[in-house]
Amino acid sequence: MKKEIKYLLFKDLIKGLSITLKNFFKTPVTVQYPKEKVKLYPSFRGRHALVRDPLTGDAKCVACLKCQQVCPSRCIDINYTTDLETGARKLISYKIEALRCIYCGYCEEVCPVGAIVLTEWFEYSSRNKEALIFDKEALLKNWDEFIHSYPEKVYTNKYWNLKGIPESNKSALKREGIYVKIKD
Amino acid sequence: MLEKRLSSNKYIYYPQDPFYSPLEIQMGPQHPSTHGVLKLKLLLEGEKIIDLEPTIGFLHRGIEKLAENLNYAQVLPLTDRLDYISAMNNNTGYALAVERLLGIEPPPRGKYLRTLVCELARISSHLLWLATHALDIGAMTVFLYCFREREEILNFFEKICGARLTVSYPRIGGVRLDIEDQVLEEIYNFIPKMHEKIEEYEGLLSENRIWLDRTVGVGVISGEEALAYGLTGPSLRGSGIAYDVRKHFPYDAYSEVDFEVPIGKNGDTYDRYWCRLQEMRQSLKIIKQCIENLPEGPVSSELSPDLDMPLYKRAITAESWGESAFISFLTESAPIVPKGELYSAVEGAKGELGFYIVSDGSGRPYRLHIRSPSFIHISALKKLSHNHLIADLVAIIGTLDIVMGECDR
Amino acid sequence: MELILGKLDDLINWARSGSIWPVTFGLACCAIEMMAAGASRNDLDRFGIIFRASPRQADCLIVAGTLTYKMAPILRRVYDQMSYPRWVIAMGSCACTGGVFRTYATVQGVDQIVPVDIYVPGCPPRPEALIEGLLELRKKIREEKRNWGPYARKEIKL
Amino acid sequence: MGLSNNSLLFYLFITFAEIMVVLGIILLHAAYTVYIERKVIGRMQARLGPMEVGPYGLLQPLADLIKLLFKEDILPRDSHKTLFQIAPLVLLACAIANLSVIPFNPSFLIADVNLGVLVVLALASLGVYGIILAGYSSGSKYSLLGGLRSAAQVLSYEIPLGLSLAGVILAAESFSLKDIVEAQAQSLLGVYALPQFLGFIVFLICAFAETNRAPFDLPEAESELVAGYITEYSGFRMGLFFLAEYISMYIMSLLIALCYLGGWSLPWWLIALFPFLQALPPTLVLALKVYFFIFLFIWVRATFPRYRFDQLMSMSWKILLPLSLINFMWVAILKRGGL
Repeated sequence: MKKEIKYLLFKDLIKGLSITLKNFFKTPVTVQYPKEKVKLYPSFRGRHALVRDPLTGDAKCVACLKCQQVCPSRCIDINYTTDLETGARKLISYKIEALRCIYCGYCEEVCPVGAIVLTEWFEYSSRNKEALIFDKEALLKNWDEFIHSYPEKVYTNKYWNLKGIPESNKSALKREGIYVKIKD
Repeated sequence: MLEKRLSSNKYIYYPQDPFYSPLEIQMGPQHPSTHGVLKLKLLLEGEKIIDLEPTIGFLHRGIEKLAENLNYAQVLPLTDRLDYISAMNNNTGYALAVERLLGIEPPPRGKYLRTLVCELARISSHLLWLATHALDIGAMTVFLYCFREREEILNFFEKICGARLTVSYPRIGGVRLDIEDQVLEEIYNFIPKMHEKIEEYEGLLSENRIWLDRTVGVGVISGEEALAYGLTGPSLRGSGIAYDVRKHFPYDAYSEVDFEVPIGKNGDTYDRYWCRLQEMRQSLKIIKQCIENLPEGPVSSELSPDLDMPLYKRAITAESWGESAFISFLTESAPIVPKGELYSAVEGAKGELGFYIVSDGSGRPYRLHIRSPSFIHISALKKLSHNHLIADLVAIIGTLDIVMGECDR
Repeated sequence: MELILGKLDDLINWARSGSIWPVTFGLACCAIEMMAAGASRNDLDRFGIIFRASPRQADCLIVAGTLTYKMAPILRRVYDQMSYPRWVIAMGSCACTGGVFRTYATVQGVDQIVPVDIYVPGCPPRPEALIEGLLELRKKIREEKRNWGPYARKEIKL
Repeated sequence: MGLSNNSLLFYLFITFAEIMVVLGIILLHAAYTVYIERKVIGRMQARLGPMEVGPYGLLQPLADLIKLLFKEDILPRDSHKTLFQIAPLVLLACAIANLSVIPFNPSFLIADVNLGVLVVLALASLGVYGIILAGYSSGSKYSLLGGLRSAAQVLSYEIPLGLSLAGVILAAESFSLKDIVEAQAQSLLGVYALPQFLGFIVFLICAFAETNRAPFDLPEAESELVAGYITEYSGFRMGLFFLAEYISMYIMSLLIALCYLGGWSLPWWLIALFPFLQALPPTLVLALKVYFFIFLFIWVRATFPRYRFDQLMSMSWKILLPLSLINFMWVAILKRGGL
């Protein structure tokens, strides 16, 4: 009987209407994106960059090809030469097809020296496809652009130094932790 | 008036009237309410559906085939793209299958974290389901309210692992990286807030007469039939059968947390809706327990394979470095993964999500098959929507919670 | 005359860029982020962007997700059904190049099927990234000249 | 504004001017109702609504209008070309013609027809032709289903709508909307909504159904029929459909305000409570009542799910029709009792 009375008094409908009206007077949750910048959390997997070594001014990459090997979408292309005497490798070209990348962060994770990074930068839509195939210069430029507005003195990435992973699973350099000093 | 006649393996209705012809409508693949790219061929009499034939495969991307060419660790990001709404569950399901194949066990903290993020993903999936289901039935505000809360969950994911949808967070042998205490605290504070929001959705829908009219008694399927069709997850539990992989075959930390499995009675759209809402509450309960009882320690097993796991174990010594490395790789290949086959299932947000792996001993799966709940749920569509109206069909598609990425794979 | 036409150009481009109505063409993961972009937190409605279900009424086609060969004719048909002027945004890696899915079933880039104006990278792109892409499209529309009435360029560039 | 001069030309000129004023005002209102709707629904959904086009998105309707005007007008190959082009005009013409018999204040009325209510009802049911034609001529199955739904819906809801209005007519003893308002002002409670509460509710529900608004927006149910009868329309013809929908929203709101809430007059008890209300100009009083109902239309759209087609029909025939008859009898009893 109580149910019928409620039904006849439109109680259910009034309840719904009151909820929407209550929200009408609340502050909207909208972030007005181009005006208000969204706060990205550290290690958001965005645009690619090659870390510029502050000592040499060139990319930190040692051409170990690990990133090329683990990339599930095979979007990294590396060319290198080997110094026959020392066995050291020298990077010739480093190309990332950003439009093929799936932003899994595997390249960051396997890089033994912390040379590649997915920066917290997502605003890079383009009118032509070619502009989104990053070569080495473009990647280094991406790094400069990213680090230019980076507030802190030392940059590090969550994926370079995985937290909570057993020590035995990390390479020697990674156990110490990889950082890039940007400013003094 | 209607007589059934068997013609070309299909039931077609031929009434006596010579001028009668049922209206045939191709609904989809580009249609606002088919949840992606499902195509339905409808035979209508007025607005009543007398025959329905789903066509799938519009999102067949060849994930299973692709997986055969990638090593076990590299397949993990692909599983994100199966059921892209609850990627955590897919990742966990796949990781669990490989763990069982390799015989490794994640550390307790890894297990708890996986449970935690899986339940968060389940809530986000159910929120998206509620959003689209309500939008299909016409309540567009619920859509935006659900997305409002979903956005917060996605923010947690972003804080945890740096991506919103395609997370790739769980990994074989645990999770990829540890969670920060601050984020845990935020999630903990989010729980009571989310409870309030669920009340709000219920206020808008549960008692609303229009919602009741639209959902009660629509798309009824009995428990036995649901089992026979192979429905799992909330779609089965709505019919009153309490089958839940988390309870029956506990994995990760589910055996250590306390939760209930809500079941419906009538097996109609409303019961499935109710079940999912209750499940969100249960998920919140699990999350709370996970955060309270989170053990310390590493998050990933020491035995978990590297991302660049090789195809075969290579006997490379310092002397053989150079040209001979390839020779040793070809000749001295030893299996690094046990040979054999394995089926392992988790309770995904949509139902039982199974991974069937055939291993030939190499670092790549010889064959990977995914038992996706959406694919199986689509088969019940014809049964559920028989003799219903188009408007009901929309509600029924919504209630089955179909994701085409998972269905077509 | 040229001045008047120029002013008219500006007015029409302003109107067009201020009310871009995309057709709901969600294919896969990116569709979810597209929905999220239309939802409360990012609210595409701020820019006058509302999703239309019918391609006839839409100005912009956001290809959100993986395009398979089975779906490709439908994409083309939806594009053909749209009324002129129309623009295409390829959202996400899969739509732009095929992404990780280098398989027998996937179209390696929707630009093989329809002309694409803006490529939005990401897998899937954040809702903000999609908004950025739409703003880029807005810029592109504002740069157009004589794209209306008898001057309209109807040829399809492919 | 009666006939002060017998000259036909002068009469025509005055009427034309009146039509232009009313049309201008209503078109402006319709355009900005779209904006207000987006804003209000936005706020109810915890978002902002149009913000970027003009300050606070104020130029949004203008941008939409210009864009639609310069958009390609597609004639689908399978469509019946003439009917396809005529349909939106039929709908719009019927909607606008309604305005001619609606009084906006005691002295402003384009055509003082003594059967005003009947004209409104007749034109409202004629408007459905536009929808049927659109659905039929598009050559699309979704459009056809939308057109059929709309025809059935509008025709069924016409009956309870008319019957609930019959109560008002009985109480006011006139078919003229102006007389109804005046009779209402002198009645016991000042508004008919209170003694004829049942009729008021029935009329309100029917108004939602007649204008194809949520929760009865079945003809254009986006999740079922893509866009219903306007699926195949593009460019400014679609704009005309939108315009017609919003104008008919205004007409229904005006009707409710005039027939049930006392139009431009305020009930005596409200004036007794708040004497300053007497200073309000009559047109403003009417406008405020209309705006309230427009807000209600938007509010309901933001809140409720959509009815199913058969439920919609059974509601009309099984619930609303008997209720409107009961209301009619109740009014007859009241009238007999001298109230």
